[in-house]
Amino acid sequence: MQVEARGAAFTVHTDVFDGPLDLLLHLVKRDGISLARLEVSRIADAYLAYLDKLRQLDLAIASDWLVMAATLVHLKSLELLPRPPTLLEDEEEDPRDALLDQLRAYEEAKAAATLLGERPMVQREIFVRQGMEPPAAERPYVSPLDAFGLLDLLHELLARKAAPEPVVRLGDSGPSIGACCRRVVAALGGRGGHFELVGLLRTLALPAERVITFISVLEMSRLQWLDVVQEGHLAPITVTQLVSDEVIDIDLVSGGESRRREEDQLDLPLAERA
Amino acid sequence: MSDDEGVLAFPGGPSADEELVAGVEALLFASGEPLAVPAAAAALEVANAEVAAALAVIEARRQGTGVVLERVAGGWQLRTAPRFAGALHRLLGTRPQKLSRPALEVLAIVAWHQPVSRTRIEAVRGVDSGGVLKSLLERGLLRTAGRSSDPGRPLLYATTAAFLELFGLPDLAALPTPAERAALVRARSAHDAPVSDDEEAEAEPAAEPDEALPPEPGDEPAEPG
Amino acid sequence: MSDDEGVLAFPGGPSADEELVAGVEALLFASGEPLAVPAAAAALEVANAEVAAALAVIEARRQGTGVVLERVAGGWQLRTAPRFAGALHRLLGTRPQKLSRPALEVLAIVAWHQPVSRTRIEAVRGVDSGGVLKSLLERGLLRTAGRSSDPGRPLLYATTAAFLELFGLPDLAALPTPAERAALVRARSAHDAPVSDDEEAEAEPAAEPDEALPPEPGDEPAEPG
Repeated sequence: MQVEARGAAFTVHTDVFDGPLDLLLHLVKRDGISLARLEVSRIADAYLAYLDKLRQLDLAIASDWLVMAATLVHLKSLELLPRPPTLLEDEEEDPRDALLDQLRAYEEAKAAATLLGERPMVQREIFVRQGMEPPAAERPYVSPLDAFGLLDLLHELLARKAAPEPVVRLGDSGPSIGACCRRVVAALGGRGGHFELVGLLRTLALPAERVITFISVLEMSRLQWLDVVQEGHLAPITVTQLVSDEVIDIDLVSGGESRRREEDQLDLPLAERA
Repeated sequence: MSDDEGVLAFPGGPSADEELVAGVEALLFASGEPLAVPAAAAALEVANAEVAAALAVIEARRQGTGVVLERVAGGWQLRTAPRFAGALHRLLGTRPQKLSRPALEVLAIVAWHQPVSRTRIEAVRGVDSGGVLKSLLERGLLRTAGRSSDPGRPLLYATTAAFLELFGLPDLAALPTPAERAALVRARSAHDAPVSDDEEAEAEPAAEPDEALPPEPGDEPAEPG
Repeated sequence: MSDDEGVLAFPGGPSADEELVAGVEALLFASGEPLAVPAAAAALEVANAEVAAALAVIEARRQGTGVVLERVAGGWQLRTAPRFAGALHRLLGTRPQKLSRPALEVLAIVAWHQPVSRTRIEAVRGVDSGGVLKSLLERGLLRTAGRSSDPGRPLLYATTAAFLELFGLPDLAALPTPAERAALVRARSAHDAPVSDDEEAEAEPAAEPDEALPPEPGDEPAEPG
């Protein structure tokens, strides 16, 4: 969390904050704002200033953050407005308490997460053995999935089945690489956009489309336009767009399809990479 | 390698090697495959000869214990002593076995569509499911549940109490619904109120029907057939 | 080592215990996952108490070596000592597996409040946690644990044995209590602002066991006695 040290370099660090509460906690600590005395005005100002910076940088601000902003502004207005003392002291609960409770609960959860994360972890500090292969026998069953996982599996099966029946048209040259690339780029929706590969492929009816789309992804990742990550065996495969749409030149992949490009231009992105 | 501790106490003494012995032991233990001396030396950042010396120490110490060090093709490997084969067999033979993916698929279909015919199961899976069905029936995770009125009056299948137990479910109603799954999957960061108002945020996971999946939690758990 | 003959010659003598120690060691080694005392006792055809005694011997001998015996997830498991993590990653060509901070937060909330609904988790975190929850379910670190009686009967979540194993916890009771946790947090942020925002992210996991441990010749077959 070096945001304060970086001044304007918020771009780099925005995702450091997991949510509005995380940011609030950070601001409270950074500015030495007393939570106990509930200096809501200061908290609200710091929070709004931060959102402003995000806005200047054209970053999309999720609604969670705006809701928190509204809450803070509301609390601040309560603080600034003179109120009949009786109302506040006696019957009504101080609306700031809710925020305070929330912040404390979150702080505690964060601390608990820290404690957990500091424990030596298997595959990080600790290694254990793979068990020996047991004899094949009538061993009791255990499920690698819980009920939810089972439902996921069903969903997967039904989705697979739900893919429209392939229609084969004679004389159709089949899906083109260019079209498939464009579809991939559209699905990504700009630099930083991402999707899950298998999920995308499942939406395609024709096996040929799936194959060519898959090849398109491979090709575009070779050109370093995309990043393809799979965290583990059989884990979801995440495809992320590394460059802006302008950099992506689909003709480069689809080659002669539109015949605007010369062969030697294929080397361009490779040279850039070097 | 960190000779530090040993060196402090007995410079150059035998305990200096102990840390290396411990390191080689850790490598032997965690690596499933035979450990080659150069690989171990590289990992521990010591010379081959030092690893070889540590291996000799471990080999001597482990003789006669339950886990012995053996030279095999490609390196060194810890192995259980043959005389414990019987005990190992008993231990591992009672160890639970993971359900295979085909078995899980069939269970998933039956759980949410029961009672259901083999034809329907196979229509969803796209492959013959007779063998899987048979073994799930034998193992008591599925049971027959009457016959359909369809032509041919095919047998219908349903889940059993053993199925519920396996998945830690008190009853069929505890199965998550497709709507709940959809709510969980929809991982957008915006839609739930960030304010901690339990009641209001508990908005019943949007009742958007996910596929045409009528969950039929009506059935009672029932005995293994 | 010639304990083998020893066992034959003096049944019930001290070397008989060594043979049991060797047997338990073989089971621990072959098992991989945490070994429960009753399962080991059944496999070795001895009483639970005998296995427990052998485990105590192994635990003591293995202290400070490269492979230590620990109580994990209701059983006993051999695990490499954290100080060899670097060498092991080099050998196996792996990189340290980490959990993201959101994942740790969700795990922590579930661990201390289980069984708990998604709404409660999100109320504490202030952000949608569906995606994190789903990936933790997929990794087998969390499981569904029935339904709440609240309106809408939301699903509840709890931690799994894999969670305990991942963090080397003997059981859930080993998690620090809220009071202990608060004390730890206070101690850590003594010189911090009132609301403590700990810079945990980069803090190298305090995995170092006390260096003071003299490396012991842990697993010598050992003299009788």
